[in-house]
Amino acid sequence: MEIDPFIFRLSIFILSIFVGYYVVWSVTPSLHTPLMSVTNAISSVIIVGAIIASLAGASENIFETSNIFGFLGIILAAVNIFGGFLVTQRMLQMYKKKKK
Amino acid sequence: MEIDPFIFRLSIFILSIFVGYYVVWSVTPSLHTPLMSVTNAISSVIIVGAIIASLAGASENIFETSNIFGFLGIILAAVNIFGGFLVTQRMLQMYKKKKK
Amino acid sequence: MSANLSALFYLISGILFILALRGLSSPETSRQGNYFGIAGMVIAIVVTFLSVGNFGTGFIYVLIFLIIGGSMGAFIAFRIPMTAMPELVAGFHSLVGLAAVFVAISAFLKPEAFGLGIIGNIKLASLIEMSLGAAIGAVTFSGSIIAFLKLRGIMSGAPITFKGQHFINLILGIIIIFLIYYLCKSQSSNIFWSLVVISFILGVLLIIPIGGADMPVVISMLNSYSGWAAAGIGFTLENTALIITGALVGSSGAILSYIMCKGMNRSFFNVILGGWGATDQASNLQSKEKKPVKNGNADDAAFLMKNASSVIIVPGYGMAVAQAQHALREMVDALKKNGVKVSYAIHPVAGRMPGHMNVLLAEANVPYDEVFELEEINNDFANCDVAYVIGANDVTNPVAKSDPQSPIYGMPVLDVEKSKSVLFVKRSLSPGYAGIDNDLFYRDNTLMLFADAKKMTEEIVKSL
Amino acid sequence: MSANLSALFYLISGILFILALRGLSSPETSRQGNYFGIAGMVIAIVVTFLSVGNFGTGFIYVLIFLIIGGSMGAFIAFRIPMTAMPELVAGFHSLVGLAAVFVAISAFLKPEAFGLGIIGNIKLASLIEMSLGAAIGAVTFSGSIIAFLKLRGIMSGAPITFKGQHFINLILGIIIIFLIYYLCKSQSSNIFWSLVVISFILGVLLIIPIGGADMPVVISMLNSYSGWAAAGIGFTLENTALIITGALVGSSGAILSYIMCKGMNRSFFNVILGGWGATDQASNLQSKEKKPVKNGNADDAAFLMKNASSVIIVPGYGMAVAQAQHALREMVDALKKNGVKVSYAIHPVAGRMPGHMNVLLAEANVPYDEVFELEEINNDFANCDVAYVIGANDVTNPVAKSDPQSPIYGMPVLDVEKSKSVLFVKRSLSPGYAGIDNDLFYRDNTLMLFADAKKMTEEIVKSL
Ligand SMILES: NC(=O)c1ccc[n+]([C@@H]2O[C@H](COP(=O)([O-])OP(=O)(O)OC[C@H]3O[C@@H](n4cnc5c(N)ncnc54)[C@H](OP(=O)(O)O)[C@@H]3O)[C@@H](O)[C@H]2O)c1
Ligand SMILES: NC(=O)c1ccc[n+]([C@@H]2O[C@H](COP(=O)([O-])OP(=O)(O)OC[C@H]3O[C@@H](n4cnc5c(N)ncnc54)[C@H](OP(=O)(O)O)[C@@H]3O)[C@@H](O)[C@H]2O)c1
Repeated sequence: MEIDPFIFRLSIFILSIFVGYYVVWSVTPSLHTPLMSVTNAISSVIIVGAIIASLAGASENIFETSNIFGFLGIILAAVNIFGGFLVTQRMLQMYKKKKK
Repeated sequence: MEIDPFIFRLSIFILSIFVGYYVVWSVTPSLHTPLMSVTNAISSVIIVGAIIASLAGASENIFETSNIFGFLGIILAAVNIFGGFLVTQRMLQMYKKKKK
Repeated sequence: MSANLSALFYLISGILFILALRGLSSPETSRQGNYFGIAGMVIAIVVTFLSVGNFGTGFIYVLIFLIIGGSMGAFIAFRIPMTAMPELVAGFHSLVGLAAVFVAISAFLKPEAFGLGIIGNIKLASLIEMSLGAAIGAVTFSGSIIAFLKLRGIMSGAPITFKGQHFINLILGIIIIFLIYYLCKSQSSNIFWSLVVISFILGVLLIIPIGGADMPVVISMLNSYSGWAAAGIGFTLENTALIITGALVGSSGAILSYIMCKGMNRSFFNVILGGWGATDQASNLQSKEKKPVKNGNADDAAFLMKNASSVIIVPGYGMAVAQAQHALREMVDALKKNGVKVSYAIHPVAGRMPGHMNVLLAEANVPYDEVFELEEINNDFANCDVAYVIGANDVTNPVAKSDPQSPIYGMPVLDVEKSKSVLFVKRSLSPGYAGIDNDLFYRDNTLMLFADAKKMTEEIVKSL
Repeated sequence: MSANLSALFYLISGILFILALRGLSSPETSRQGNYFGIAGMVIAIVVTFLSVGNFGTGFIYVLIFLIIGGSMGAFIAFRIPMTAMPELVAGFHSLVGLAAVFVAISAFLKPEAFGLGIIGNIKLASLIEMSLGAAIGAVTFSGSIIAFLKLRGIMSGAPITFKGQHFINLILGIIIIFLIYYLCKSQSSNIFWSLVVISFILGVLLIIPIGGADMPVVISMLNSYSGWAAAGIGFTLENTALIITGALVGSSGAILSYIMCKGMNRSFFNVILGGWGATDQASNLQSKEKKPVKNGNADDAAFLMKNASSVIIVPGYGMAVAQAQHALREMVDALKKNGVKVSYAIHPVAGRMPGHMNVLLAEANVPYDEVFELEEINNDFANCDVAYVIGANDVTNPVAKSDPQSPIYGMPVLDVEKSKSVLFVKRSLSPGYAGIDNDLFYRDNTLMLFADAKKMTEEIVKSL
């Protein structure tokens, strides 16, 4: 009766596509630029993989090729994470309502 | 590293709530009555449980208490499934566009 | 059938259900949506047969019962008049609820068939899920039965209230939680049965204080419950299709109740705690009953509308009661032949269930592109010659805009009073569902047509 | 940290990302949404640390690199001018793509760290997922780099086309599929590296034939790709947060490209196959260049607007180029002081990326409730005295409504010509992005103000 976790992940993936479809269509057009920058930031959650890669193996040889690729991945993803969220924040801060 | 399937089911459940939220809000108000009848019909997918219950055990003693509850469940769910989908179909058939 | 393959098919079936609801976003795609739903259900059933893989005598019985239930359902579906949809939905809900209870009972009695452990040693998580499923299912069942009886008129629609009612419900709720707790500890079947029985009782007590006209909100709420019950059972049976469906149905019911409450400008708790509308209507009535109204007949109405350039029809609950939709359609056809522009304005809570008026008009072959929602058409009343209000009342009441004291204050209403003249078809001056008098009856540009909605409309057709 | 607990936290982080996008449904909730996104990211990172549980030297290095990258990101975020957003997004995409490639490479080099098997014997499913992730990531990387260079003006924006281009791309695509197939059979690292290299080349070749102004569609498409790459890696790493995010980002990019193509009335393939707009514009220009236009100066414009009762501002790409948004805001303030009603009309594809104009106006402190979308405001032009078109061109071109031969036929446009008079601020009669002449320049109720958008607006402010 054991179900392969892949099936579950597939379900999660498909349902997320539905959610993504609806959630993006409900974004107001005036915020489409922040939408682009924030999706950029969140897609850098790939940093998770980079962290695992860079911490793999014993502590002595942390500069094996695979770890180095991990470290590079971390730098790239970190640029994106900080850059993406901060620039989004900067933009959103500018959207103001009329003072009454 | 094995993850309990419950976590996956929980993920599926939560994502489905998001999907449900969006999908129902996008239903046009003029179809709210068919919405009620069709959700009724699909919630009868609980018949799956009733079928398992009624087929449980060896073939000789299929009228144990638990099987009987299964059979009753099948009847109830079947009324709903056929009734729900057919009445929805009947209603939807009536929604017509102006003939040009 | 391997567990993986069937899990995949259950996923597909869940997705087909999503697509079924998605289809309802427009009438054009709705029929296709319904076929998706049917396909999803067929897949779920067939896959279950294949994965149980027991094609002995039991299988024959299953088929027989399926056909019995199915024919009953089909019979009801073909016979039911469109005006009885609220009852029908309530009745169907009760069946889903009871089916959930039955499945939970079987799972408790024969856990090994579901892979949940053995009797007396059921997995904790499964036990919690199945007892929640059973309790919610039982509440849904008995509550829906009461709703059905009230809507069908078998039981009086009046709220049944007594002192300490809410307190008793609270106590029962707490007892249910305790029973679930002890059930998990002891796995005793006595506790399980008590849980089911008390949940049945709670369902009854929860619904009796709610007035008949509030039933649509209750039905939706119960619909939502039945969804969560299904999801609970879905966790027990480890079935993706059930989990997805449960979440869909749960949200759908919750959102529809929200839309209704919003449309009536009442809070959900106000509805659920019941006994509404029975309080201050008397005083309201007395003070105004004496004012003069302009009284008209079918010929007056026909004359007015024939000479109008545009007419907006505002149907309400009375149209459903009188089954006047077909006559109305004839009237509109006659007007259109005279070159009058006619459209329909539907308030979100006109009638007694969401979309009620739309279904009835669709039944009478009114094309859905002549039927408009409140926001779409409300500005057009100002440029319209005649508003023909047929069996509607509350949804036109301007007190919702002007009097902060009124219970319906803040509810969006149709601005019929802005049109040049207003025709009200109803049998008397008595108020509608909300029990408050309607100022419009006494205005100068209003003509009251006291009669049954269907008769009056038919007479107008004759005079046209 | 147990696998279950971390799976739960990754789920929470995925849900926070959903809420982050959901927040963008209105400006009020958007800031909160961004905090949800940040929270989701923090959770994902912390949970990863805890579940790897290796707090040795490596951990220090990770922190250091995180801080290095983070400060670079923060520096860019604070420094970048709002007008450079398109390039910024392209640049950031390239980084995500490259990061995905790096993760895939590490996973290939040390599969045991990710629980995917051992070198030379990686699980088949993981191998497929990681090679797809690497290939898509590589295409995203090199494609985004080209997009960045074109937008930044480092590389010419002109489409680079040569014969057989699409054929070569097709061949490369087929080679990639073959390499993945052989990789799965042989697990050879040479094949893996070839896969990565060829994907880099494909990315470059795919984007060079596309004109600079089409880059926004390309960026969105690459955004979508980077989402799918992330989801692929998510399957490899068995990480829910990555799978959810990948699907969100994938849909977001796809929908934005769709919206842009729709707003330009072009098919997606038309954009991707490239080389557009360079064909028939010459003939168009010749035939009309001779017609007379009315030429005005800042004083004329100030006079017209001061005496108007309502003015609608239509900003376009030229406003962004000239950085005229602050001057514009001053002009509007001055007009408002004179009692003129002013609103802004934004076409869905005004400027060079979705929402471009909105961000610039927000930067200049224009309240977002004075800014309207096409459908909301298009009917108001008929009742408006002056339309002030600043650096916009294509989005006002009535040829989209009248001439089925025109490449932009069918694209929705702002009906500026319906207002009493139209002011066009641009430097010349040259066409806009679509390369077609605009009939409006030659109409009687149009006054051309030939100047840089910022200078002209500042002069108008002075005359007011
Ligand atoms: N749609 C929903 O989902 C929903 C749910 C819950 C509650 N509600 C409530 O229901 C109400 C709906 O408003 P409404 O304007 O449609 O209805 P209403 O305000 O309840 O008024 C219906 C009117 O129809 C008249 N009527 C009844 N039978 C008739 C007949 N045979 N011929 C002619 N007239 C007849 C009645 O007056 P006479 O007795 O004088 O004929 C009554 O005033 C709202 O208050 C709403 O809040 C709606
Ligand atoms: N927003 C998006 O997402 C997106 C994406 C892809 C493509 N597009 C395309 O971009 C176009 C956008 O339309 P649009 O009306 O905003 O722009 P446009 O049609 O490209 O016209 C911009 C005009 O601004 C003028 N201009 C340039 N620099 C200026 C300056 N410094 N001062 C004053 N005027 C200046 C130019 O005329 P002069 O040279 O005479 O000054 C030009 O005619 C559409 O065709 C759309 O399809 C948009």
